[in-house]
Amino acid sequence: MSVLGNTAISFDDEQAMLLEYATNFCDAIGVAEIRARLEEPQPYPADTWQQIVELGWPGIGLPEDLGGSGIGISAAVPVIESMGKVLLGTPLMSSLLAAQLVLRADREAGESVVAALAGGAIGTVAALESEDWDTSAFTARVDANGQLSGAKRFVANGLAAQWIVAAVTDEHSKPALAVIDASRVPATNYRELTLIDLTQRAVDMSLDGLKATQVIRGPGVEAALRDYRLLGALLVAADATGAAASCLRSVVDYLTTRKQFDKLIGSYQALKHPSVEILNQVESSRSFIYHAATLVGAEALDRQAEVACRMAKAKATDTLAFAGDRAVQFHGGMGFTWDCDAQLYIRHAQWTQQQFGDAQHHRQALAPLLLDA
Amino acid sequence: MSVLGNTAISFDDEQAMLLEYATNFCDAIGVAEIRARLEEPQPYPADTWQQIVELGWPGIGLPEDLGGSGIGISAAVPVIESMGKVLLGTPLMSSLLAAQLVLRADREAGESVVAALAGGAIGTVAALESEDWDTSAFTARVDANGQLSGAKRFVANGLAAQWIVAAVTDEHSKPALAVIDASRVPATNYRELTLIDLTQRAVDMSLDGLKATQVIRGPGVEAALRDYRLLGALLVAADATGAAASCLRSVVDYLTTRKQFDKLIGSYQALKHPSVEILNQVESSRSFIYHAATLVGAEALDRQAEVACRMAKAKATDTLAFAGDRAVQFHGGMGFTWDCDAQLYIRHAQWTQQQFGDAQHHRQALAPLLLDA
Amino acid sequence: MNAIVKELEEFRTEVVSWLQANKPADPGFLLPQSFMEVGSDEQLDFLREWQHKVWNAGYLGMAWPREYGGQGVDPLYQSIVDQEMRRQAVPICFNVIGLGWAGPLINDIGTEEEKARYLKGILSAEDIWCQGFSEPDHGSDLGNARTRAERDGEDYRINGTKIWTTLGNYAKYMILLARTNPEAQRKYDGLSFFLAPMDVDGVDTQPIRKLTGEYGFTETFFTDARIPADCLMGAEGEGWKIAMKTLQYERGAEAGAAGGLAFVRIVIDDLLKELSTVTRAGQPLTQDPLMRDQLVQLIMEEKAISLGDKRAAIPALTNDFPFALPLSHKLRWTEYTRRMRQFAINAQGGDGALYVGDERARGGGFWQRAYLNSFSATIGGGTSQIQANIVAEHVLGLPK
Amino acid sequence: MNAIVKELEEFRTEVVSWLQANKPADPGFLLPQSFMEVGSDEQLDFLREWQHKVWNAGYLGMAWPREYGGQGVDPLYQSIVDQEMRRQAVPICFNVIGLGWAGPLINDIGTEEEKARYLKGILSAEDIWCQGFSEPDHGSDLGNARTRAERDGEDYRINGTKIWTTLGNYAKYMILLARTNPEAQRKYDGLSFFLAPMDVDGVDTQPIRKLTGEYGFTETFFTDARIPADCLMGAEGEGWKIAMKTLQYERGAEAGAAGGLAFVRIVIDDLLKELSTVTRAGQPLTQDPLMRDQLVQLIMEEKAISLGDKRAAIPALTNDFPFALPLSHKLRWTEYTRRMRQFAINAQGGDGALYVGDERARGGGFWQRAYLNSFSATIGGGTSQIQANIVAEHVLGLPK
Repeated sequence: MSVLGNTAISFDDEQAMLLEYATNFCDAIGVAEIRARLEEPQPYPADTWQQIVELGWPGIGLPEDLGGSGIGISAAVPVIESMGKVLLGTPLMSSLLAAQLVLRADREAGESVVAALAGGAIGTVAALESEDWDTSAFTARVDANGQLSGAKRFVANGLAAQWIVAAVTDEHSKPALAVIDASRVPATNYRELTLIDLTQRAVDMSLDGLKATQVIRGPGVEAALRDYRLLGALLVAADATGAAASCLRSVVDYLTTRKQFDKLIGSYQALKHPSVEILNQVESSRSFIYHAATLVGAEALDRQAEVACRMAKAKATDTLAFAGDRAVQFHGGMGFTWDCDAQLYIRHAQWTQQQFGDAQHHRQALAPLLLDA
Repeated sequence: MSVLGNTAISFDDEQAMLLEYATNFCDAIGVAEIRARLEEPQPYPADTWQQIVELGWPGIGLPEDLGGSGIGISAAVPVIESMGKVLLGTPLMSSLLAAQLVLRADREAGESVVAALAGGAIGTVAALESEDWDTSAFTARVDANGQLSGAKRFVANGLAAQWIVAAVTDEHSKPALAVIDASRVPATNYRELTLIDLTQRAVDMSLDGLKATQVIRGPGVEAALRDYRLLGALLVAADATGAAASCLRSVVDYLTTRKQFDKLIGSYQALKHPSVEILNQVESSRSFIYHAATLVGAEALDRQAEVACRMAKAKATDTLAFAGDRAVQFHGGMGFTWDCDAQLYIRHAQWTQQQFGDAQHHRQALAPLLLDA
Repeated sequence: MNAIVKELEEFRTEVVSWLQANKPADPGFLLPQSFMEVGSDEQLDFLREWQHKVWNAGYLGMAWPREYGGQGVDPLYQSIVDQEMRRQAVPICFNVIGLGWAGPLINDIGTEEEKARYLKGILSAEDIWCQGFSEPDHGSDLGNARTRAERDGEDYRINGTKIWTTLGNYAKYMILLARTNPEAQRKYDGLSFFLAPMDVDGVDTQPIRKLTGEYGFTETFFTDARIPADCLMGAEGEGWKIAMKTLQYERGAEAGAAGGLAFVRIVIDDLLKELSTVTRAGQPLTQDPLMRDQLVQLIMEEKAISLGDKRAAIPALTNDFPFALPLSHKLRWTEYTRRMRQFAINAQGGDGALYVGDERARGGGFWQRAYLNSFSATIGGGTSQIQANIVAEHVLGLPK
Repeated sequence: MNAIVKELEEFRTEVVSWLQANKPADPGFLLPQSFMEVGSDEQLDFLREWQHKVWNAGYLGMAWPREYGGQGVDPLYQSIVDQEMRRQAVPICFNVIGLGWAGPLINDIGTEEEKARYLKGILSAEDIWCQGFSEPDHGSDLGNARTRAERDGEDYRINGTKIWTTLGNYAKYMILLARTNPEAQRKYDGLSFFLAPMDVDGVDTQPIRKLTGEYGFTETFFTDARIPADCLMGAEGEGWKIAMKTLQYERGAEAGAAGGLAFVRIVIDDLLKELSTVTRAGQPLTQDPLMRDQLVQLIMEEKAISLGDKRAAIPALTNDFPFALPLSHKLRWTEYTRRMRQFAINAQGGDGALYVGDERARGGGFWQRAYLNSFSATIGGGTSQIQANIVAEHVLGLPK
């Protein structure tokens, strides 16, 4: 058996239609609309979330009997990739991941919150407690009465979320999920973050004094957290892949219109060949995300799926980091300005790198999977 | 104190004259003379060693009262760098290192062999026992009577050497140096190696049945072996730096004469910019080797000198590996032929990489020196 | 399972058995990993015998007509054979210019007489073919070929020099690109395409020694060499078009090639196997964290290329940058290969300094030779630098 | 120790004491690391006060004549001050175009009247200077500048647009490169050099927002702006020559510049300090083998540049590729800096997503802002791509 393992990619007509639809939906919004909202409380147009709800996208990966779409979570890949293309920072990703986490931890116990999320309530997961992605034991706690304590960091869409799923340690020192109704969280528990990427929103959050609406415990929690991290890595990879492709387009547009020393600058190999390198990396990222999408399903992610998700993340966010960096450079003086879209990509790159672990983090996790088998 | 530590480079007029002399001496031989001898038993012209002896170079770094030149071992750097430029694979490096090893281990005990080496007898060190550079405990043994057993690998100039200094473990399980008179070694103890780099010669060697002329023991041996490895790394770095500079010249010569699509190919940025990258790396390597030359002396090498030698090796052999690889590529079809000098550089690169540890080996040794201070 | 699928499965089983039963024993010398590496008579004799055996068993040129040495069956059968030959790691079918360039071309546009004259000898390995496209002064610039072919009665008179003629010293025929009209307005229109015999007066080959120290190419000199006028393929001036046409057969049996394993792919699994016995700092090399990270990166790179080959077949996932995957494939694979092999030498520690011929060289010096040989792919068929231009211009639409 | 050495030692001690006693307290907002990063009035006021204080203490323009605000001493004294300002990490002397470009030029080739009018204000920071070389459509192509200066009686009439005018909205004067003769045969010969006042009608500045979100440059529009004819430096047509001359002062006080710390160097020690508190996989980040290897590589790269600066002063060790070290310095340092800062963000883990303004951002978002700002150096003053061309052509002799 080759160390390359499973190399399947399948993509059926239904998925192709979804990709096409999502692409058109996002293109109709466009980067300019996002740029206009960078310094607004909400980084996407007012009616966008309602449209997404009407399209049923928050139900992706959720069972029909809970209001879900009935299609697999892999369908989130083309949707999130398309959103990445226009840097559309809606809460769809955090909502989908919150729902997956609860569903996988304990479907029965989580029914009501999953149904709410499937119906368009905004959700998020509060897992990290420091800058270190690797902390798997949580210092945040829940007691037998659902009373919470501790603090969480980097909670995506924390202010917009109606349901916050916090990963905590319970009174038996086991991991548990505390489902928090945001309507009962005092504003002072949140601290909105100033992010390098203005297309995103996040908070640090104190759990002190809060009470969980519901606490999900049991053997499924740990496995669900693992799947959550892997699916999170995959969806961020899809986002980064889309963004990197757009970033490349913006570079190509500039290189085919800007002249210097009387030549289109795109004719210089010093710009041309690195652009090809970006393309090749985008193509690799795209292969990885759709390969991972082929392997993830409703069941607990197996080893091949884990390898696929980690490779996708390891490749895609490095790709965007490289693309964003070169985009600024290749736009010359223009690239150094706020008004050039290159800044959006280079900033988004820093955000996506930091979500669910950077490339090195995932390669370190891949090493035993690939080399010690 | 900055982590950069000591950044001194000094180079006096005497050293400058030596460099100029060595450059002219080697240029007068030239790469073509070396190329003509690739498949001969001796890879350099017949009278070259005698000339080197007359110049007193085997005495570099050795005390005048033992027939040495009285100038420091750092003077070997410009000489070996100059030899590297024309890929002159004489036994000077292995002789100098053998003398340094013995001198540093126990000057008194080693007097006669050091004097012989200073006078032009060819020497070498037999240290490695496997492909692993890191083995510091030797399985080769010497008993109380000087009787040897075991085997050594990758002994540079093993067939040409008159004195072989073998690093062994003695009957008290301590490291010791066995000085072997090659005139008493049966030919069957040697196995000449087929090397990728035809400008060099080396053997694997059995010590079984041999008797040491002299065994040097004592506390100085371990420290001397450490200095030997560091000085070896530095001299190979000097060799690689010279070779990389010549390799770059050969690339530039081709790029300024060869036309493709009616343009000199040197005008294409795809070739131009990597050539600049080679240059920058050659310049870095050169700074490192002359910095290290500034810091090494007759005393045991201190921490700053160790850092300098390791950085020199870590940079210079990667530089030559990159330069050789690009030289083949940039010569196009011509580069793929035996008759193009690019093959000499790319092959020499593999040899220098493997001598005294590759870049990663040295960076791994640098990490605690730099980061855990 | 339907009948056709079942039949193909059975066929595959039969092929595997045959290959396992007939795979030649290690001859005691390193075998070429591609047809460009045949450097000695012993290698040639060995490979000729092997190809003949494969053909005799009915496993080569299966989709070619029976009357010309083929089996006349669906190319799918040949594809199965090709897959299994790779999987079973048997030697290559070395007559590649015949099997994959000249043969399919003759099958496509040749006359009945040409088919009868050439095809069977290609399959049986009796007639070795070579290619005469590149010239010494215009390596990457095929359209500028200067070798002249002048019509002279019943012959063409050929003058000029071709280079990188693989198997040039063994070949009976050459597919030759030569200039019949130096005055043509577009330089491409002055070129014509010939099936030229090598055993005529005025054709001399000079072996070229490669940087590996081995042979495998020749320079081919034409000095008033006369070849019969009916060696011309198509019409005068169609040389460029026909030369471009030959490139399409690269895609294998289903595109018309005779099939057969053309080269040994060296993959990351081979490297992992080699390194499993190397130690570094007293530990297995594969436990070193830095080595592990580099290996993971190489695995990812190779996997990305494999996945790309799969994705290339899914239109909905390739319309973003159309043709990016096929047009970049050579660049990516050959550059990956070069770096992987370079890494393989380094990772061996001291052993990396040994070479083919040393009894203790790992794999007989396999990786060292493979690294040096890797440049034939990053230089030949358009250097990597030119490949990058092609991708930039044809996929991204960047200006020339 | 001889008397001069002793005096310089004592002077250094005195400077250090003064700097330690007078180094301003943290103002509570991030200070600019270069004069190109002055984006707010509070930053400007702070820096103006600091420069004035330094000058008042006699530590700026020390080698300039006493009658124009200097001290008339050997430039060595200023070099000592500059070294110690860097070592003590005090704020920058921000009036860089005055101190390092316009001032030394006026000192060199200006009239007595010009010296009297301009020099003291440069040192005291009363008169801020800016530079008008680049234009929107010819970023890297200075010789193509289109801004027109037409002689009209006692004035020149200026029309055109300059871009990347650092401190343009605060500056009283601009060193301006404009075209007086559009018909000159060589485009360079049509350019002239002016010391232009900014407070005349027809000069408008438009702040440019940088990718960091901050300000620091303007675009400067000239619409029939009239400046007195005696603003011309040298003769008409000498503009290119004079502009090139200004570049030489970059080498510091000993080349004629007034001195002062022009920018804060961000070095590997700063990074190591920052990362000392980061954890990765529950361990200190600096214990991770992959991070360690990357840090060692960065340390080596920075050390190689430092060593190169030393070696550049040793003729016997630089005659191999003459000018390689000085001509490649900008390319190497700015590209190293960019990568080091990029690494610094990544190494922070989750914290790397924060930015200036977040109370928990490490160093107040220092590294994130520094990375984004690093492009001013890889783009400005000739992009890295153009720098590579310069090295290729001038050091290696490769063709244009």
